[in-house]
Amino acid sequence: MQRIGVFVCWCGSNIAGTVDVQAVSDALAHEPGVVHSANYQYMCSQAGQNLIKEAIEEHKLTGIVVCSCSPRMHEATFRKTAAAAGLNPYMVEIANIREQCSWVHKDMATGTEKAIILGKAAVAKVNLNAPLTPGESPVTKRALVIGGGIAGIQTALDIADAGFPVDIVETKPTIGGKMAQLDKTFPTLDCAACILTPKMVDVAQNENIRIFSYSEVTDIKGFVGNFDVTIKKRARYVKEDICTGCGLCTEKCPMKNVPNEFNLGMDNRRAIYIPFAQAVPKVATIDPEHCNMLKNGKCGVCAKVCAAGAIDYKQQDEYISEKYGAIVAATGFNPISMDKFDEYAYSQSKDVITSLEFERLTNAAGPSSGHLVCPSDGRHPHTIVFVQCVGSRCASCSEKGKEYCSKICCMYTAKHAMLTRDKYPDTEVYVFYIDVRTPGKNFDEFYRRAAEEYGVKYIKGMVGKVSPENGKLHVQASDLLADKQLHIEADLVVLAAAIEPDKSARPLATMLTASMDTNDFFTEAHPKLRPVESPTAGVFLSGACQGPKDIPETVSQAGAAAAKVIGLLAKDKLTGNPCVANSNELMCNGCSSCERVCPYGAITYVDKEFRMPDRTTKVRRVASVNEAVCQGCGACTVACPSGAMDLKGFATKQIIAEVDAICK
Amino acid sequence: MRKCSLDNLQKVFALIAENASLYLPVDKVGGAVFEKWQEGTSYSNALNTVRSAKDFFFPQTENMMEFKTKGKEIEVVDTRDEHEDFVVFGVRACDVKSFEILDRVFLCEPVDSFYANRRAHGVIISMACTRPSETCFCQTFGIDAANPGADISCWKTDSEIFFEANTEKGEKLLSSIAALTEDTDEAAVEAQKAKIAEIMKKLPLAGITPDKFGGGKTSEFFNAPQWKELSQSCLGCGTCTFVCPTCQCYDIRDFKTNDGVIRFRCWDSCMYSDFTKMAHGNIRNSQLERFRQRFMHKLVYYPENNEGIFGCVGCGRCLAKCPISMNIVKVMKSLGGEA
Amino acid sequence: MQKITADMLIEKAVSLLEAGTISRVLGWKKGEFDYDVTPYVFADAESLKKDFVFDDFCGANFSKYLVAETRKAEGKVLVFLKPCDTYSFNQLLTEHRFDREAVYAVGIPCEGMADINKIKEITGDGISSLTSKGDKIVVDTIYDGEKEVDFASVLAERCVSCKSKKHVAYDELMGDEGDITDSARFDEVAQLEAMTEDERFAFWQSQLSKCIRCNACRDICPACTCEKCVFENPESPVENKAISDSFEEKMFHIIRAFHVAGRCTDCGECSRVCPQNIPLHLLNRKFIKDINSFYGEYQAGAEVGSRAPLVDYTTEDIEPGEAVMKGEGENA
Amino acid sequence: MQVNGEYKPLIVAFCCNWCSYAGADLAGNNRLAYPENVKIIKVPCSCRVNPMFILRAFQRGADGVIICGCHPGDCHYTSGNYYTRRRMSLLFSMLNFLGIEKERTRVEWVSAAEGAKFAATMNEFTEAVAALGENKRLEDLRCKR
Repeated sequence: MQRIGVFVCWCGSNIAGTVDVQAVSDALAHEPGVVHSANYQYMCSQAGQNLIKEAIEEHKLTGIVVCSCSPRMHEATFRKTAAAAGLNPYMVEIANIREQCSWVHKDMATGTEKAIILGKAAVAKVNLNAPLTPGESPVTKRALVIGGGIAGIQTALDIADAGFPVDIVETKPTIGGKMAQLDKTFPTLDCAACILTPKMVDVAQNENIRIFSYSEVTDIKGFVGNFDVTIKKRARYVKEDICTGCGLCTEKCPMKNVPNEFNLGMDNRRAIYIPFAQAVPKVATIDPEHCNMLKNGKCGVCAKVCAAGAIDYKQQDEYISEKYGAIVAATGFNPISMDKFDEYAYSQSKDVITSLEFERLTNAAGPSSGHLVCPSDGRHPHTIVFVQCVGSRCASCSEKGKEYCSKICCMYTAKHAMLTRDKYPDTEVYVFYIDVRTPGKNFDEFYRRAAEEYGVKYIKGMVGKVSPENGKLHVQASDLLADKQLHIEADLVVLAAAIEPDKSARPLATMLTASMDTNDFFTEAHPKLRPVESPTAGVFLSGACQGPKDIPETVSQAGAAAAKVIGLLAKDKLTGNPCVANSNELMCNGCSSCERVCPYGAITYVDKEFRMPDRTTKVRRVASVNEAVCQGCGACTVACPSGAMDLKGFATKQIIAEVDAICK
Repeated sequence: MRKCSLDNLQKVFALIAENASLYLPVDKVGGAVFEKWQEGTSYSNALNTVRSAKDFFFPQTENMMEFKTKGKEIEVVDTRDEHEDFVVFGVRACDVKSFEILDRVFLCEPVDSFYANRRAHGVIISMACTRPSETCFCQTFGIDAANPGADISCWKTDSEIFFEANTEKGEKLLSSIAALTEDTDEAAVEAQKAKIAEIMKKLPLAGITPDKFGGGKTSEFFNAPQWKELSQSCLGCGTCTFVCPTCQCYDIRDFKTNDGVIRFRCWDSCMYSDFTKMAHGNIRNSQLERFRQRFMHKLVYYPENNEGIFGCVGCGRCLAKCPISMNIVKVMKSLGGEA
Repeated sequence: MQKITADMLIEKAVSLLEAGTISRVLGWKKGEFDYDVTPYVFADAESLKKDFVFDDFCGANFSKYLVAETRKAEGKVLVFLKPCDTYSFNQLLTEHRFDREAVYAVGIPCEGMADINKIKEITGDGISSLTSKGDKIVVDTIYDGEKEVDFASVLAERCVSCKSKKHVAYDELMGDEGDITDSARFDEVAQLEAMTEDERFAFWQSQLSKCIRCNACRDICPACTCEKCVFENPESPVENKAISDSFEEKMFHIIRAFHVAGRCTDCGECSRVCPQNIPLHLLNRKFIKDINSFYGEYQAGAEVGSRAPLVDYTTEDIEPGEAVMKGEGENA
Repeated sequence: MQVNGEYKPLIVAFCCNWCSYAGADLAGNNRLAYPENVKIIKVPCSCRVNPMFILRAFQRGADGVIICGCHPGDCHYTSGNYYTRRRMSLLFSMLNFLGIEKERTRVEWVSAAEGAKFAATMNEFTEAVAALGENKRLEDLRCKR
């Protein structure tokens, strides 16, 4: 049985004006468990708090009910008061007799009666309260960033700057991501490589950062502060620590016809290659699918020419296990496949290209050394048609494209169009759009410059069909504003393909027990207030894996994610919310209902041996709650049919006691 | 012996109902049930009610006392009151016999005053069975469906109903309806009895005897290997015990009201996993033990304490209602070495 | 009558026993009469040949027995599953209630099962034998001699509204595979929905007041496999043993139906075993009908691992207020 | 429930800590009156509300039960109220199927900014329940003596 003290606050006249506080404290004095009941002008004042502290000592109170303002105001205050007097802070309950009583009821009699009932409910609850102690767990002071694009790079640099070790895992042989493939960046038109590659070098030189390139995460266990991650370092058949990146091997390799993915297959590389000149790490990689030595054991040219002796045909995949306190997902995006959009003749003509391919075509380091040419025959294009929203905003054709707006296409198309007109004023440039969306600093000005100063022909309407005819591209389109059909003979058609999350995101989310939306973008913990956190504690989101973003937005989110990670890693221990779910293993069926509704992945299952009443033992699958991860929403408690799952601080019994007290 | 025409039966009911609540089997969706007679209520032709007649004396739940709390004060309230007079019409021989079995438990010292109160105020009118079911085996326990007994025995033919008082209470009730009945000889009843006796011989379970069972047989059957397979499919539900006219176990429980506690008793079932659960745990932890308890009680323990009377009346309800069709007949056959 | 015979099943079971594929057989054991079969675990060919039956009265759904049986001994247990049983089988697997590897499931076709109470309504009591002959059942009674009843007219309710003749799980299938049937199983629910609130209340009051809380519905239910039921757990706020007030009968059945909502495969065992003949399946079907209408067609147990509607959501789900209106049949 | 011989519907309102409880506080801050027989029980999230709590409230004498949570999409725990929405849709439809008046149960999404909505909802809900009279269909007579 508890020894409960009741403290009724007048809140000056805020409560006492409509509630007979003396009557309330008198009435509650007779409730079961109550051994002391008092009222005072301002309970939250130092004097009021002292009153509580003294009563706790004098009456050896085990629980406290404060009838006062909303718990949102002073629950924390009174919990501290109780703790100061040696009482567990979770033995305090507040009866909200101000906001939900005296302030909304005018009449003293009704106000007093309701206040007594609310007090009784709180007393009934405290009678069933148990002291709660927040769980503590240590924090591994190391972060993992999955994805080495600009998002991952920025996050890693920021975390490393704060003094915490960071590992970047990147599936490609080099970090840099999509930004490395870009030519110029909107709206300032600075060269992407000029602003990205110094950051890549920073990463390489930062003592706190390790790069696992050509690697992938294969397993994640654990929880916030304590993740156990397995990283698979794929064999690149080149000793990373020995290779100097001189590039001789990539010139001597006899396998010349391997499509170069960095240039989106528009030119070729060798079987041993370095994706681009500023790659980090600048180390060669052998593509086992095309290397004759690895396939047939015949060749070995690269090994012969490598002065450093870095080539190792016998290299194996390596698995690395590491502990992390925080994980940042920065898996980025890809343009969607154009397979389902054959009306634009992408598969039929080399001169129909995606915007990313266009970037490579205009990039000085690209397949045409920066000369804008038609990929089919290398001629200079005189008419270019840009098609926007290819696969974006496809509400009606969701099996074909995406329902969402890919956000970046309007701006990069404006950039492409402007740059083309700037460099090749003789080229006619058409842009077909549904809407031009330019919300961003200096964005609309940029777009207007393209249209107004550079004479880019913006046409509201969609391209219906592109047909290759006599070496040209016949573009059929509609101009909605002029309400007419257009026929354009184009040399080049550029498709602003929608972007989608990288395919690696879904399996990663499964490993992280992080949630995703239907488009496979990671879901944030709160769309407004916690936009860089996943609902799964200790998992953070950076860049386009959370939703389409341009570079400045990505970089700011990357910094924000880093700040959250630093905030986490700066702690020696994590103290949790003690009001967490707990499973009674004797009752648990192991049916997985709770696990399925848990937004945080806080529930796992273990096989446990139970001694049965008939003296046999039985191994059963039972739920186990990770208190460091559980946030205490209680979804699991209702999903559980056997009632095995309960919530500390809001236990079924406690809520029922409140219901009973209120309904008396 | 008195008789009246079936045409007058409703008038007889009306007359009885003037002085006491009258309950009788009434057809409902899903089977016959005992219901209070009102103008127009017609008597069911069903062989038996779904639930037994024990409900009248030992209802499923019954308040025993109440604690009223006010602040920290507690007042104890005795909720017992004199039960109203009532008459139950149409009780079959098996259920009639069940009252004797219940009496031996509830009316022995210390007398169960709740049960005794109801028993004292109830008059039972029985009815002979003319069309027993294949599940009937009352004769196994020496019960004569043609001589149902109780306060008044009745026989119903196509046109008439015959009454014979067996007790003082019965005499009194019969005299109260004398105006609607007339004296008669026993020829028609005797003829019916003979017919019933013929039918009883034809029943598929006619050959079942309880001879192998009875008091003192605990050691013989307690560890019988058959229990394992007999009990293996038992769901542990309480159907058999709740439809049984002789099962008399109850639990005493508290219900928290808005201003105190009602202490009530309710039927319990030895098939339930928390039956006989005590502070230290449960003495019967497996369904085998719980299953065995029920049948040992009917066939061995009860007769041991009650001059050889068996704790089963062969009404056949459990045969019809068990979800997995396991029942006392199968148990008796198996333990008895048949089947 | 059934297309597959007991002899065929015995032969299958014996050959699997002999091959060592299985160590025991969960099947139906012959009863006292021709209709009261009992679930039973047969360990050898001899007992199978002596007591194993399969006929028009083998309605019992064995899926739930696997929870306990698979833990009892080494080796696989052979279970014969009718199409409807396979749904329960899958649902139990989804909820990790038994080890699939410990079971050898043989799917068997089912022509529907007879309801002995329906037979008795036609023939009266005193049945001495029942023989299935084509689409008839020959009933011999001690009072009126032989009578013939149409098999179709005495089909159990759940078989009249059979939802599927297709097996969704098995290791081996005997006989021909059937299809998912176009049943009218929600008609009764719709009829109740079409009533007024008062009529519905009166209907359920009269039905649920019959409840004696024997728990047979719960104990037979393949979805009710809790280690300890909330109604038996002294720690639970709803623990109770008897129906002391009409509130409790409603609460028991509402909570029970809610706990199996989205998990109930509509096998109909609850209504089959109710000694008071309460149409309990209507409560479960109401949930199924609502789930289908609110969230799209969902059949519990159709596939292992599917996400039950109550542990799932979409951001576009119907609001409770609209749902109640829709559930009342205003969509009809 | 009867108060001094006069019928006043007793309403139990389960409010989630993050939105609706705060919304109720805001109603208080703005002195927006609603009937005193509305009694609030705080839960962390509307998804903590077990159907058993609702039935318990009716058993013990409540005439109406309302569950208030964050608007869909705004749940502090991201998905809690989505589960609430499904559970209560099905539960309330079932209660109505059993003939329990549908006006006695409600789910309302009330944000922390919607003090006025909270008060208006409570006024309107109380009125709707009052129109039905006492809860007779889910009452437990033992609790009403």
